[in-house]
Formats: sequence, structure tokens, C-alpha cells
Amino acid sequence: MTAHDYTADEMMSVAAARALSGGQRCFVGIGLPSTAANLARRTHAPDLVLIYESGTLGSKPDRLPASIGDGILAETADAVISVPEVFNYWLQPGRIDVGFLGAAQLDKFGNINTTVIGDDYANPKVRLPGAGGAPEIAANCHEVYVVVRQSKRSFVDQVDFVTSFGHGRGNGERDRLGLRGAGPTLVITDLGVFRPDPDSHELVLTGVHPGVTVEQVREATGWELRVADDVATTPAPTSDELAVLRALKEAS
Amino acid sequence: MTAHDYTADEMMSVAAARALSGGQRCFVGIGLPSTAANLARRTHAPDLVLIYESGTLGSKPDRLPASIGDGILAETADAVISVPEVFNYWLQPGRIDVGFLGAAQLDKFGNINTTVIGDDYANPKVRLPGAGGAPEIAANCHEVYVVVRQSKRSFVDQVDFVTSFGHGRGNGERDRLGLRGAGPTLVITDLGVFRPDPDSHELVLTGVHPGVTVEQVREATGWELRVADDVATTPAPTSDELAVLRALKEAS
Amino acid sequence: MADLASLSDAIAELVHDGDVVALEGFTHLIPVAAGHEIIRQGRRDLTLVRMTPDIVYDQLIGAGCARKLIFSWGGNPGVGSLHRFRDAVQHGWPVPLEIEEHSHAGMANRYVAGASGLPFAVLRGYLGTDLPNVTDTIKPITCPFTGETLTAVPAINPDVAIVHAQRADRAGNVQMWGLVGVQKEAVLAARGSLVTVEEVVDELEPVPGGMVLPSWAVDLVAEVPGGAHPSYAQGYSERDNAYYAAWDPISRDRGEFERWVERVRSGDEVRT
Amino acid sequence: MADLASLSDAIAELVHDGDVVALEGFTHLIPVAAGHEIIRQGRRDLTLVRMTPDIVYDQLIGAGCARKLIFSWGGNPGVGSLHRFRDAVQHGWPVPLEIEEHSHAGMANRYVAGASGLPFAVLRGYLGTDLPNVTDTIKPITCPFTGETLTAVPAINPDVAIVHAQRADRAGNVQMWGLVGVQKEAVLAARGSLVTVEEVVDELEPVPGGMVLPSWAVDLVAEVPGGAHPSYAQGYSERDNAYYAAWDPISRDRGEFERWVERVRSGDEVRT
Repeated sequence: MTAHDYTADEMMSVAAARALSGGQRCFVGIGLPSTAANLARRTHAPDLVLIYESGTLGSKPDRLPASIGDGILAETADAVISVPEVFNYWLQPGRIDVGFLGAAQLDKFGNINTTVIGDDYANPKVRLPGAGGAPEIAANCHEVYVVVRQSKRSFVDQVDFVTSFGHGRGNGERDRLGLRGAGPTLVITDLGVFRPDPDSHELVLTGVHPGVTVEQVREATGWELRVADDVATTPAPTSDELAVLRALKEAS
Repeated sequence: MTAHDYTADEMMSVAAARALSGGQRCFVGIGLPSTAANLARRTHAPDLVLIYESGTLGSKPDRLPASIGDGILAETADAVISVPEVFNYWLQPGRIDVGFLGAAQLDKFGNINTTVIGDDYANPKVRLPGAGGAPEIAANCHEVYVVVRQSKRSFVDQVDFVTSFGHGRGNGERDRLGLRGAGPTLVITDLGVFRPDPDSHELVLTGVHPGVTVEQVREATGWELRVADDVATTPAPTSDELAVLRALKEAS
Repeated sequence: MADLASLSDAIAELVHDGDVVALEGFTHLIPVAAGHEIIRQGRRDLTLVRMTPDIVYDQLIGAGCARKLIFSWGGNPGVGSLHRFRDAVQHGWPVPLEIEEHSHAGMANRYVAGASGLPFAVLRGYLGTDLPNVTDTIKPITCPFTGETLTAVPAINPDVAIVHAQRADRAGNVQMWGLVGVQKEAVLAARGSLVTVEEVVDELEPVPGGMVLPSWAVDLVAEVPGGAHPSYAQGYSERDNAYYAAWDPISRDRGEFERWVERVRSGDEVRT
Repeated sequence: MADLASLSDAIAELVHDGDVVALEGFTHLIPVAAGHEIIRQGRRDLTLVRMTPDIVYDQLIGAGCARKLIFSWGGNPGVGSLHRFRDAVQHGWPVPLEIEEHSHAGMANRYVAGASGLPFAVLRGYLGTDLPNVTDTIKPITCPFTGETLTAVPAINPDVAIVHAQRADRAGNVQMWGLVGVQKEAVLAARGSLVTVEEVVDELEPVPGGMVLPSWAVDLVAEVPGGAHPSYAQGYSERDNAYYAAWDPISRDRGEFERWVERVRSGDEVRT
């Protein structure tokens, strides 16, 4: 299979799906995270538990949900509960292993912005949708995976607005705040894979997707990128992964 | 019909039932209050809404429930909800018109004791069941009706333990505490009917059941009883009321 | 007990200029027809409350009905941005829109507090984020037992809550199922409430996952079949994804939007 | 994911001397068989938690399993007092029983806080009563927005919660319906949990009013048909009112009670 057989977005979804393993409880944001989580459940992790903020525990959709409240999420769930309950009884106490989030802007320390682009909240350059469930997903899941298309505009030194706290300004700020979960431990983009340095918590490039150079990643990063000593190359999507991913997308 | 056709308990239940009117939402304690409320619903107040702390809204039992969690309460309800919900969403915000309570001890100001008899909480003369839902029923319903068998031991100057706040030591103490509901506005016993004085909030005898003298009531009251200028005599139970009451009891 | 009313009478009775109004529905059972009726009746200066303002709020905002939005996520789900919302926030068109912004967990708990007759709710939320810097309804609170610091948010008690449900009986008891979002809390938190339903039936058959709001907890019920369109009512309709996509170009263009509003005002807006 | 286990293995694994243990059930679905197994295994020094301790708690207390009871209403519903409970409180027999006493609203909210991962809950409760004078887990708290004073109670997070439900599937997903009391909250608040069920089935058919606890929120499931007797399991059994009445004379007399305990310990106690 050559690089032309799949898109960068497909590689990103496949890489993100692979990060999930069976039996994990995964709080799924809509869009890229939902695509990856559903792909994982339909490939190597059939007993992955998908939780959506619309109030579904254990959804098992056979197509990608069109929205966070797609009827298929309720119809295939083990339990359907109210929105207050999903946040209070299920997310807040730390019952969820992985929070799977997207981002409009992500910074060097894994902080997420989905609120405003620009320095002035009252007069933003771009008004984004806002927080949704993300701040508490980022705070209370055991760990957070972020899936985001990477560019100098989306991958910035410091987000314009901290909608969801990642590692703050690093060096243990998250622990000092008393947040329960480990925060972003993995970031997957259309170019590669990043993990926080264990001490400084700065995101470090640890993997590139096939055909992507470290230089290309650097070009698409808005800060002076640190690169791991060993940069792995992500195995290309298998034909099975691609087939399932495309079938999921086609069905919806 | 003569006085021998019904018992004092039956008179009490009938008098208590009559105090309720159709369409009212009534939070019903088990025992005497439940008997009276069900009698009301089966006679003059068919659209009385019965709410039980086990989590039933609009129960319509055709027999007296044997306990607060009798299956018939759930099976005949408009909605069955969790116990936290019944207290938080339905009782606490003041949605209930009448809280209908019993008492082991009741005092001159309508305070209720269902906790301990005796001055020493740690070494009580008698250990009673405890609060149950009563403190918040007494606090948050628009008004409270108390049904209790009267004796010098149960009708006391000051309860040994305030389980459920009535009017405190009177003279507006309830308002000063900021409690939402009006508190006990009516007490019905096997001897007569009492209402709080509008200013002092001391319970005043306003009615006696047929064949009961004011003197008898005084004898069964543990404080110097105030008697209204006009003491009404409760109309005796009708044969219909008695028939329904007895059928309800027999069925259970 | 809830009275049955027409949608136009219900909106006229319950929604007044300057009111705090919550039309709730978490993607499912969104009371869109009620929103259009508010536009038709020309309400002004509303404070709109909703966890997930989507196109019906974009429409209300674009039509100039709102002066403030209290929310946690605003977008056209699966499509993109709310352009009328952006235009109001960024350019004050057609009128300036003040915003009060929370997270979902915060908004959900604000409704819970409202429904519970409490002035505030406590949660583990907002810590480390910039939201408390821009939203003054987020404050720290200390546990009186452990000394731990948590976050408090104030109750929301709208003047009126509007939700859509599958059905009601003639006495006004309301039944809904599927994703029920925060609808019960919104109705119980509000001083007045309207439920639009797909149909009014003689008897509410119990349904798995069903929830009943007793008649005495609701003010008005209006039979509005398809009243959630383009969202859906499980058991009655499917989500009209094409409508959401079609909204994007209308919403992007003030002229297109104004023509759309004209159609709504004249009653021409085709529902399906 | 929940494992299936026998009742005796489940109690041996989850309940240890000195644990804080909640057997919940609001008249319906009371896990009585599990309580008897705790007596059989001779657990000591338990802190028992329950909103409505009834005869199974009378039995556990009389058998000397408990050193403390946290509760809001203790009685033999429809019959009268719990004499073993009274004997322990008033005469320290067979061992002294410390009590921590709340109202239902307070207890329900303590479980809600426990289930929510919060250290405390807020309610309008206890005002004017003597309960705060005797119970130190009731404290005032001030609303940071309105300045109003309300009441705070601390979370309950038992070491283990035990509840009874109608059924579970083989994966350990639990389904219950009818009066569900505070069972979900108790399980979610606890560090460990056991659900006894009437039956284990291949598939959980949805039921009106049904609630599902996913397998991953439960530790152990034990199939114990009739495990709620003398309480009932809606759809499976009726409440055995005669048993409640028959308990009264046993409970009144230490000798009678000790003979009853002997029968339980030797496994002779007839369940129905």
C-alpha cells in the first residue's frame, strides 16, 4: 500500500484509534475523536466503552453519529441518562479512562482553546463554539487524548484562551492545581504523534506518520518544537482499518 | 348514626381527610397521614395528588399501602423517581401544598419529635425511629397538617427533641429562621382539631369531635390549653366515609 | 394542572419582552417551532439560555429577539459555526449580544440548582481555565468538612422554559424518552413552562426509558407535530441533516437571512 | 467489568471487619440475603449506612456485626420498632452502637455527593431542628452569590455498597425497576459494590421505568433468587408482610433472637 492510498486525515484517525484499547471507558467528543473511537471499537477494541455527553453510556453505533445527540447513540447504548447525570455521576468522579477531545487551538503544554481566537475576549477575531463538556472532560478523565489537524495556526506556543486546561505552563502546574486526571498524555495530528515530557510537560514529537518529515512537522508547529531522540514512524493504515473507517463514514 | 358506630381513630382519619381538597399536592407520611390522604382521594378529593418519599408522584392506590415502599404506590403512580430526586426536585423547591405528618410527640408550638423520648439523646428513655423525611417536609411544604393520637404524653409543652421544626417557641420564630412554608397550620387528633394562633403560633383548640368535651381535651394536653372562643364540633363521619375507610383498610 | 393551548397563544401568554427564556433540548427534541413563534411575535430583549444553542438560537439572535445569551456550546452541530451568533457578538448586528459563557457541567448544574430550589450548585469544574476570568458567575467555594476548594455556580431560574416532548395526555401529563438532556431540570427550574408535543393522546403508555413530567409541574402544553424539526423526536421523526447543512449559507449572509426571517414572519416557512 | 460470584464468595471478598457498608433499598429490593451472609461470616465493627435501616439491620446489629449506624429512619415498616437496634443503643447489647443521625434529604444528598465525587452536598434542611446539635456532620454553608445560609452535609463513600436488583446479564450489566430508592447513588458512591439479582439472563430486555447500571460500574454480581425476601422485587415477588410482623416478637427477646441467629449461622434459616 502506498501513501496515495489514504489521506492524512485517515492516517490521523487510524493512529488515534490505535491509541485506544479494549475495555477502556472513553468520553468521546464529536468529530475527529468520535471517528477514531468508533473505528477502534469496530477494529481491535470491540469492548471499548463509548460515553457521549448527550447522556449515553456504552453506545455501539454502526455508523458515525452525525452529532453528539444522534439517535443511534441512544438506541444502541447500555444506558441513557440525563445530561446532569453524565457529568455529575459519571465524568466528575473520575470513572472515565480516556477523554478524547478535539481542539481549534492547542498549545505547547496541551491547553485547548475552543472559545475565541484573538487576544480580546469581548472583541474576538473569531468566535468559536465555546467549552461544551471539554473543560471537565480534560480535568476529570484519567488521561486525555487530543486529535487535531496541525498547522502553525492551530499548534501555538500559547492558546489565546484556555478553554480546557492541559498542563498550564508546565512543570507540574496541573498537579499543583489539584486536578485529578493526568491531562493530555497523547496528541495525534495529521502529521504525527506528540507526548508531554514527563518533567516539563511540554509536548514533544515522538512519532511521524509515513512520508512525513520532522522538518514538515516543525514547519506546522507554532513553537520551537522539541523532538524525541527516537522518532517512530506510524505504521500505515492497514487495508482493514481503511475499509472499516470508510464504511463507517459512508454509512452516515 | 351514634357515637358507637365509629372509633375515635376513624373520626380522626375522617376529619384529617376532610382537611384536604382536590388538586392539592400532598406529601404523605406513612400510617395515619396515609390513611387520611387515601380516604380523601377516594371520597371528596379524587384529584388529590399523593407524593410518597419512596419516589412516587401521583400514586392512586386502591388499598392502604402497607409501607412507604409498597409496590402499589409505584404501580399506580404518574411517575416513579429516585429518592434523591423526590427530595431535591420536588419537595425542596416548595412544589408541595401540604405535608401530612404523624408525630410521636408534638408540642404546644407544633414542633414534632420522632427521635428520642427523654432529655438525654445519648441515653434515651425510648429510642424512636428518627427523622425520615419529616424535617424537610415540615420545612418546605406550603403548610403542614399533623395527625396524631392525643395524650398527655404525646401532647407536650415542649418536645424532648425537635426532629421537625413547627413554630419553634412561637411568635414568628419560623419566619425569622427563613423557612419557606407556613409550618403546621392544622393538627388533628382523635379528640379534636387545633390551629396555631396567628400571632403567638401556640396551638389553640378550635374543634372537638362529637361526644368529646373541652375538658377531656384539656386532660389529654400536656400544657395549659388555650381554647378558641367558638369551638366547632366536627360533623360525625358519614356512612359513605366510613364505608370507604373500612374498605381501604380491609383491602390491605 | 397544565392547560392545553395553541402554540401562538402559549407564546403570547408566557414569553414577554425582557424575559429570561430557556429553549432546551440536547440535539434531540429541540423546540424549534416555539422558537419560530417567538420570532413571529417579535419578542425583544430576551435573555436566551441554553447549553447548546444551535440554529434556532442563531435564528432568534439574527431576528433581534435577544440581548444576552447564557450558554456553554454554540454551533451548528455537524456543520460549523452559527453565523448570526458570530455577527451579533462580533459586529452587534442586528443588536449587540451580551454573552455569559460556561461549560456544560456548569450549565447542567445551574439548572439542577434551579430545579432544586437552591441558589447555587457545586462542581469540580473550570479549574485552570480562563472561563472564570470572563464569566463572573463562577466562584470558588470551600468544603466545610475537608477544606477543599471547589467551584460554585448560581442557579438558573428562567422566567419560562420551553421544551419539546413526544406526547402528553389530555390532562397535560407529559412523556418523553430517548436523550432527555436537561429538559426536566429546565422545566422545574423555570417560573413558567411550555411543552410542545408531537401528539396529545388519551393515555400515556409506559415506554422504556420514558420520563413523565406530571401535569401540575407544567403550565401549558401545545400540540405541535414536527415541532422539533429539523431536530428529531425519537419514535416520531428523523433528524433532517440536510436542513442543518442548508442553514449554513442562509446564516452566512445577512440578506439571505432577512429573507428567511420574512418567510417565518409571514408564516411561509415550510417546516419539512 | 463486574464478575459473577457466589454470594458467600462475594461477601468474603468485599466485606471486611471495620468496613463502612451500605445495604440500600427503600422498602423495595432490600439485599436481605446478603445481610444474612454477613452475619454468617461473622463480620465485626462494621459501620452500617442506610437511609431506612429495617429488620435486616436489626439482625446485623443484634448479631454484633456493627459498631456504628449512619441512618435517617430506623424501624420495622408497618409494624413498629427495631428492638435489637434499641437494645444496642439503650443497653449496649451485644455491643454498643454509635449512631450518626440525619434526615432522609440529608442522607440522600450525602450519597449524591459521594456518587458525584464531591466532598459535600448542599440542601435546605435541618433548620431549626435539634439534629445539628447531636450530629456533627451537619454544617452551615453560605451561598457565594446570594449570601444565603444553607446546610452542608459530607459525602458518604462506603467501602462497599450492596443492593439487590431484578436481573443482570452475563456481562454483569444490572437492571432494576420500580422504586429504585438511592441504590444507584449508593453503588456509585462506594469503593466496592455487590449487586445480588433475582436472575442472570442472556439479554436485558428494556423495561418501562428500568434503570441499567453498566457492568463497569459494579464489582460483583451474585445470582440470589429471592434475595430481597421479606422485601420484594417488582415483577418477581410480593412483600412478605407476615415476616415483618413475625420479626417483632423475635426481635423483642434476646433469647429468641439468639436462637434466630443460630439458625442463620447454621444455614437453617428458611427464606420463604
